[in-house]
Amino acid sequence: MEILLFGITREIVGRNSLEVPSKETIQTVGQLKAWLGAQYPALNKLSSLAVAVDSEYAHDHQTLSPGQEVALIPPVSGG
Amino acid sequence: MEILLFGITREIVGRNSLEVPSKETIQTVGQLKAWLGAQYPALNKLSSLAVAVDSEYAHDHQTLSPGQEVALIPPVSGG
Amino acid sequence: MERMLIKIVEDIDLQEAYQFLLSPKAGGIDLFVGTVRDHAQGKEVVKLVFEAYAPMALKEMEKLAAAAQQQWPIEKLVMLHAVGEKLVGEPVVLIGVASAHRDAAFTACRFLIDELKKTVPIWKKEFYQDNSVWVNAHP
Amino acid sequence: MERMLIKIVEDIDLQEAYQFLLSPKAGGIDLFVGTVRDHAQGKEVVKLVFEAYAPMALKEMEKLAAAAQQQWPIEKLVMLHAVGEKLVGEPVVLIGVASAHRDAAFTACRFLIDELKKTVPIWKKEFYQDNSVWVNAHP
Repeated sequence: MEILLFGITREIVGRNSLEVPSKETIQTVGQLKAWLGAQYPALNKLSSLAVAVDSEYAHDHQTLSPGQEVALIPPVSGG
Repeated sequence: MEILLFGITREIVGRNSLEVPSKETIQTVGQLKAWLGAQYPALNKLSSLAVAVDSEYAHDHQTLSPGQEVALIPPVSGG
Repeated sequence: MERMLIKIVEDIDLQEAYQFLLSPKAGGIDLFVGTVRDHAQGKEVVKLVFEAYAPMALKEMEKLAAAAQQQWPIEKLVMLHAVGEKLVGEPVVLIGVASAHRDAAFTACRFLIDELKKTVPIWKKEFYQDNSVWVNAHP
Repeated sequence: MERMLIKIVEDIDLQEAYQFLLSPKAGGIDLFVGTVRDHAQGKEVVKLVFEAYAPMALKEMEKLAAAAQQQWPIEKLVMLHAVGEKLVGEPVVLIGVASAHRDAAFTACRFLIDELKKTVPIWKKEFYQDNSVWVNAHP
């Protein structure tokens, strides 16, 4: 599963996107956030961290399926 | 004394300005309004009628002096 | 640096107003443009004609601008009002406020257009298909 | 007739937005332009860099536009957000609402910029003389 990265999450990870190894058993948005927080502790220090699935904000209980576009959404600051 | 006329007051009187005959003893804004209402009864039908003296809204008790610029201000409708 | 642009004009120039409002200290610019609507009082409007008592109108607009500057932190302020014949869709008034924060820009802009309509000696005659009327003149 | 112009752009074009907003049924247009301020958090700002998750940002802006159109009678609506490097004084966001009456134009415009700042996935990095920071990223 590939995760698109923006803003400060891109800088924390050091890349525009991130591949979650297929051996990881990540089924929900919440599990993805927990796994990412363990891999990149700096993500836990953000004011908030949302996940978008197919360009919509996703809840923690939402199930992830193959083929979806998944992105990390750090605190927005447009305008 | 010359009175500048705008908007509907200009149309009621039929001119851009109006001369108050010097024989009239008009000393205040209130007296001027009363005299004008008698000469041009259509002025009494307006929603409101203000007088400006030297381009400032004037109160009815304000005294009129020679050399001032006096204007009739019917209900404004700018914007 | 001149902070206020207040004019009675033949034609409203949005670009002139915008250029005047740009300021390194401003984070938000609110611009209100009043335009001629094709209907009023349930009738089809053909055109409007605006007339101003210009020296007094400018004085009144300057008073409103000063009142706004006392109430809100304003970097730049524009008030333009057109006179003469205006067709449907054409701009007739422009209010612009630039401030460090958007709250002041919105609030002051709204204040200025609301107050302008109450006190500034400018008159609008609405022309419909069949007749015409001085707006607000009668109860 | 297209009623909404929603775009992520390199450069904000005020004139394009204004032309789009003009409508014979509109009596009031409120335009908000956010510009780069020379100071933030008490520091001198050199430039900003904006980054967007464009497909999602457009979707979120369209949701806000739809929400505004449900709440207020809107003739035309524009939402433009710039990406890339922006210097002090340059425009970065433009919201425009045209409505028959000014109350709806002001209120909807304010709603749209306030909500855009909360939900639309666009990020701003502020560059000061000595360092830089992603705005809002940390508590």
